[in-house]
Amino acid sequence: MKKVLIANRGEIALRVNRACHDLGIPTVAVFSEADRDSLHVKRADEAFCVGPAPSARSYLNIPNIISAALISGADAIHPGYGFLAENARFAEICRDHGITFIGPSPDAIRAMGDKATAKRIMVEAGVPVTPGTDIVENLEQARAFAAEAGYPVLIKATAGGGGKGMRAVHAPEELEQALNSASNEAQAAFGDGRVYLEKLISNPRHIEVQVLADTHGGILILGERDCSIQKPSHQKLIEEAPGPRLSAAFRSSLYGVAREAVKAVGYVNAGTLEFLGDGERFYFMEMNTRIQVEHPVTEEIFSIDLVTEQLRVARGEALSRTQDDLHAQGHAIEVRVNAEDPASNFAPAAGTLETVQLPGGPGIRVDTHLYEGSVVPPYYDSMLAKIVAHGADRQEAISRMVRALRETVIEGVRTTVPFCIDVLTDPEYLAGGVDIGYLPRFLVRDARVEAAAAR
Amino acid sequence: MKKVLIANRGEIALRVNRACHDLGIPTVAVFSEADRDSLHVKRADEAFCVGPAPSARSYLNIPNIISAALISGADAIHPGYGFLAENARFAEICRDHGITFIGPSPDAIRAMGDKATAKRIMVEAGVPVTPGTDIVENLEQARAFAAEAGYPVLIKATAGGGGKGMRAVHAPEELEQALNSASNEAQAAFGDGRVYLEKLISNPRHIEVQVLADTHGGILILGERDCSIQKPSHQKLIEEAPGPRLSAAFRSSLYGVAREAVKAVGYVNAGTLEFLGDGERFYFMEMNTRIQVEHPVTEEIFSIDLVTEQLRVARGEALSRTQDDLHAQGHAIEVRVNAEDPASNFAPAAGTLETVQLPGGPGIRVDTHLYEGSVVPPYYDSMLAKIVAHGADRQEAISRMVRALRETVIEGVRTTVPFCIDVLTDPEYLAGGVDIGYLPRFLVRDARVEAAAAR
Amino acid sequence: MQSENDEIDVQGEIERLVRPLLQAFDDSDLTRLSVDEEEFGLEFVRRLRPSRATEHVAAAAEQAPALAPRPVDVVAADVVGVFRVSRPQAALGQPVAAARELGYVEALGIRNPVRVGRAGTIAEVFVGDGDPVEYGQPLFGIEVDV
Amino acid sequence: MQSENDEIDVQGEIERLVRPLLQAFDDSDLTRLSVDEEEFGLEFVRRLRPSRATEHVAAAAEQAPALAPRPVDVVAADVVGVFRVSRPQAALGQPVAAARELGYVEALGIRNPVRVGRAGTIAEVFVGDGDPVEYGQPLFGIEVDV
Repeated sequence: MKKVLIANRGEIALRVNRACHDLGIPTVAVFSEADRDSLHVKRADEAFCVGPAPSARSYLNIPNIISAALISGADAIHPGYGFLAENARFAEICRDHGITFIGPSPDAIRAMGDKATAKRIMVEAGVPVTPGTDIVENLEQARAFAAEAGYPVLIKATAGGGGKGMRAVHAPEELEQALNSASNEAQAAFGDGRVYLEKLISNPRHIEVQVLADTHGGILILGERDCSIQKPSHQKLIEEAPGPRLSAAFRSSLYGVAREAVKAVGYVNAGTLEFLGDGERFYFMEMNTRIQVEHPVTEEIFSIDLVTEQLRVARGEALSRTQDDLHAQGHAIEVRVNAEDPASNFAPAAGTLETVQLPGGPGIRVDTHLYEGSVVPPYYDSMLAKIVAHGADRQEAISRMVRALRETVIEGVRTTVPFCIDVLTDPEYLAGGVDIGYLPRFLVRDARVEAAAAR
Repeated sequence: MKKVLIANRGEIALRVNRACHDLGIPTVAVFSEADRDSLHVKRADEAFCVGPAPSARSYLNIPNIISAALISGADAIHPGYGFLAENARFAEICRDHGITFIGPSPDAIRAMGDKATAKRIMVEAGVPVTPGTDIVENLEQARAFAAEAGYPVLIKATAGGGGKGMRAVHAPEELEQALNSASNEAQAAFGDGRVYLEKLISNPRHIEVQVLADTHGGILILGERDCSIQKPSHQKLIEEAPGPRLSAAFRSSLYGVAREAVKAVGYVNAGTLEFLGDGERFYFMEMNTRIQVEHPVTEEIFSIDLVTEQLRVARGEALSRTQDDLHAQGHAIEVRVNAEDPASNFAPAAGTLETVQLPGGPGIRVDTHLYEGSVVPPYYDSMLAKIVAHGADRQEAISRMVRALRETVIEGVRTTVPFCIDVLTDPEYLAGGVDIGYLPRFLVRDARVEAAAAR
Repeated sequence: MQSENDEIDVQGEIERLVRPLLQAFDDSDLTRLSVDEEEFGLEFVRRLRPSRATEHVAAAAEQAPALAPRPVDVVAADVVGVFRVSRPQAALGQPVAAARELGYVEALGIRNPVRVGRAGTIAEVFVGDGDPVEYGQPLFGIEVDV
Repeated sequence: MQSENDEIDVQGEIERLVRPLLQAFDDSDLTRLSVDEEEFGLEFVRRLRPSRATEHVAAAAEQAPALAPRPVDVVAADVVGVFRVSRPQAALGQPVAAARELGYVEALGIRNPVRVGRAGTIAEVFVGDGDPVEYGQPLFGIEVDV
C-alpha cells in the first residue's frame, strides 16, 4: 500500500489521515468546492477537488474519485463512514481498477446491506434474531404471525432504511391498513414493495459489538458499545463502552454469537453487529460493514487503533493482536458535538465558527475538523467534533466528560454541548443502562420543566 | 475540602482545576494583572487578582494569596509546580491559617530542599548516591577524595541550584582554583559558601521515579520517567515512560530503593526522586517535593490521575489504588511546546497567538492554556503546551507524537515544535536510551548540517 | 458553553458602524476585515480564489495592452483526469470559435472534451499536455470577442 | 508549523491603510478592531477595564452636570482582603483632603489604610463595608480639585 485516497470529509477523513501517517503511508484527500479550506484538505499530502458542494456530485462522484486515485497513484481507498462506505458497487469498481478498497468484500457488503439476506445468514449461524416472518405474501400470513408472537408487531420493508416502509401495529384491526401503506411507501421509496413482520421490542437497548477480522482467519471480538442515547430520529448522540449493567452471562453469549456471525459471513476487516438488548436477551438487528462514528470508545478501552488495523488487514497482513492480548481497561464515553439545536428538534445549523476552544487534560480525546474561522457548510452531516472521555470507571469517565464539555467553547453555531451536559448529569443516565426511549422521555421531561419554569 | 485555591498559572493551573472539578470541588484562581484574560482565570469558579505582572509581586505574593483563600472560603491550596510549590515557609503559613497545603509536610520540603540533608537521609536509607564528600573544610580533604574516586569530580554548593557554585574539575592542578571560585560564587548567590565534592558521572541518563504516599502508610511507586532530552541549560524538553533500554534488574532495584527513600523521609503526597543513570548503576540526585511538569507520561501508562490522588491524600483519604492494581500499559512521550527559538539558544519569545490549532485523535492528550488570540506575556515560563502521546509501544508513541506535532499550528511566536520533530525522527533518538549529552550534541550536529547546506 | 444570540438593533448598528467600514473595505485591498464589539461582531471577506490560475490571469491582464479590458472566460475542467491537447493545437493568441474542442480530460478511459464557450482569442493556457487536473481547475482563458 | 515573519514595507502599509482605520476606530465605540491581509495584520484594542467600576464611573459621568469634566482619580486596593470603612465615614459628594483615610483593607489581621491621593470630592463609592476586594480593585472615585 503506497498511497491511500480518503474518500470522505470531516473528522473521519482526518481520523483516516492520522492512521495512514502513523503507519508512514502518504494520503490523498478529495474535497468538494464547499470544503476547499477544510482541515482534511490541509492535513493530507495531496488533495483533489472532485465536484461542487452537493455530495451527489462530489463525495459520491465515483468516476472523479477513482480518477483522482489513478492519477495520484493511490493504490487504496478508505471510504470512512457514510457516503460510499457501504456501496458494494463502489468496492467492485475499486477492485476492477486495481485499487484496494479498505473494507470488507463487495459480497459481504451486499449480503449485509440486504436485511432479509442478512437475517437469513444470521439465523443459519445460530444468531438470535427478532421473531419475525419471511416476506409476507398476504394478510393471512401477517395475521397468523402477529397472533402467535403477540402485538405490538413491526412491519418492515426488505429494502428499507431511514424508517421508510416501517409501521408499528398495536392491535389486529390496524394490521391491514398498515400493511398496505408500508408496502406502498416502500415501493415508492425503493422500487420494492416487499415487507416482512417482526415482533416489536418496546424500548430495547442498542447494544453493538465491534469485530475485526483478517484474511488469515484472525478474528477479534472487541466488546460491546451501548448506543442507547439516541435522538427521536434514532441517530446516536452519546455512546459508551462497556455497556453498563450487563451481566457476565449476557456478554459471554453476545461475544460468542458475534464470533459465529463473523465466521458465517466470511467477514474481513472492521464491522459492527448491532443488537436490540431486551433484559437478558438480545436480537440481531443489522451489521454495519464499515468503521463507525463511535469506534473511539472501543479504541480507548482496548488501547487499539481500529483504523490502522483496517489498513493492515487490507494490506493482507495479520491483525496486530490476538484475542488473548486484549483486556478492556476502564470505561469510555463519546459525545457527538453536533451543530444542532436540541430545543428545535435537533435542527441542523450552518455558519462560520468565531471561537473554537477544545477541551484537554487527562482522559480526554478530541476528534474534530474544526478550527477557529472554519466554516460549517449546510450540505453535509452536522457533526462538528467527537469528544471521548476515558476513565478508570464509568463515574470517572462521566466526570471527565462533563468537565470537558464545560471547557468546550464553540461560537458561531448552536451545538449539542449544553444539552449533553444536562443528559450526563441526569440521575437516570447516571444510574446507567437506559433504553432507547430514554432520550425522547428526557426531552419531554425537560420541556415540561422549562414550561413550568416559564410560568 | 470545600474549595481549593490554585496558586499558579498556565497549564498547571488548568490541570489542577480539572482535577478539582473531576472530584466536584469548586476552585479559586489567582492571577496577575498580565493574566487577566488567561484561560486559568476563565475556567475557575472564582478568581482574584493578587498583584501586578512580576511574579514576585503576584504569584509569589504570599499575603495576598493567603488572604484570597481566606476571604473566598478556600480551605486548601494547590501550589502546582514552580512559584511557591517547594517553599516550606509557605506550607507552614498555610497550616497556620488552617489551610491545607496540597503537598508534603513543611519538614519534608525543607529536608529535601537542602541537598546535604537530603543526601544524608538517602545514604542512611541505603539509597545509592554519587560517591562524594561531606562539606569540605580544606583543600586536603578535597584532594584526598578526588585522588580516591578519580577525576573528573564535581564541586557543588550545599545551598545550590541552577548551576550556581558548581564546577567540574578534570585534573588535580585545577582543584584549588575551582574550589575557591565555587565557594565564592555560592557565598554571593546563597549567602552560604559551603561546598562538597562528588564523582562526576560523564553524560549520565536522567531517570526519575514518581512516588505517591498517603497518611495511612500507602505507598505507590509509579515507575520511572526518562528525562534525558534536556536543553544545554539542563531544562527538560522531551520526557518518556517507561525509560527505554533499562534492564529488569535495574528497574527492580530502582523501585525498591525509591520505596525505602519514601519511608525514610516519611513522605506524604506526590513526589519525584531524580537519579543519574550510568549503565546498570544509578545514583540519587535530588527529590522534588511537588507534582512535576512531566507527570502526564506516568498518568498515561498507569491510567491514574496523579492530581486527584494528591487531593485525596490531602483530604486524609487513602490512595485510590494499591501497588498490585497498577500495571504499566504501553509507552508515553511528552513534548514541551515552548515559545522559544532553538536556533537562538532557546531564547524565549512573547506575543499574541494569531492561530492556535491543536492536535487530536487516538493516543493524543493536550494540556495547555492557549487559545486563539491569547497573549504570551514575557514575565513567566515560556511553556505553551504539553503534548502527550500514548501508544502500545515506543514506536507507536513516537509515530503518534510526530503526527501530532505536524498537526500543531501555532502562529504569533516561534515554538519548539519543528525542532522537536527533528529530534523525534533522529535515528539516535529512535534507537532509545540516549544520555543528557545527546541534545547538545544534536544541536552541534544540526548546526553543522545547516552550515554545510548553506555553503 | 455556547454563546447566546441576543436580539439587538441590527439595522441601527449597520447604519452607524458597518456602512462606513464596508465603504472603506471596498476601497481597500484588504481580503478580510473583522470587527468585534461587546454586543456584536462582523466580518467582511473578499471572495477570492487564490490559485495559480487567478495569478496567471492577473499576470496576463497586466501584460495586456492598455485598452479597455475585454471579458475573459475561463474554461475549466468538469471532471478529474489527465488533460490531453487536441490536434491541431490551439496556440496562445489564436482566435477560436465557440464550441471548438481545445483538448479533452481523459478519465477512466473516457475522453471528456474541453470546449470553448463564447468565441474569442486564447489569452491564457494554464495546462499542459498530460497534466493531471481536478474538478473546476482553470484550463484556458478566452478573451471573448465583443 | 510556524509562520515566518517576512519583512514588508510596514511604513507604507501604515500610511495607506492603517491611519484611516485608526481614525475611524478612534471615532467609533469599538473596543477591538482587527484587520487581516495576506501579508500583514493589525489589531486595535481600546484599553478598558470592563468591570462594575468603570460602568459606575460612566454612569456617574452621564449624571454629572454638563460642565467641563474634572479629572477623576480612582483609589484602588493594593492588597487582597476585606474592605472596612473608617469612621467618620466619608460620604458621596463630600470634599476630602489629600491622604485622608477613607477606610482600610483588612488582610491577615493587618489594617492596610486606603488613602485619598489628590484632594477633591468623592464622586463614586464602588465598595461597601465588609466587601472582599482584589488587587487593583477600584474603591473610590475622587473628582480632583482644580
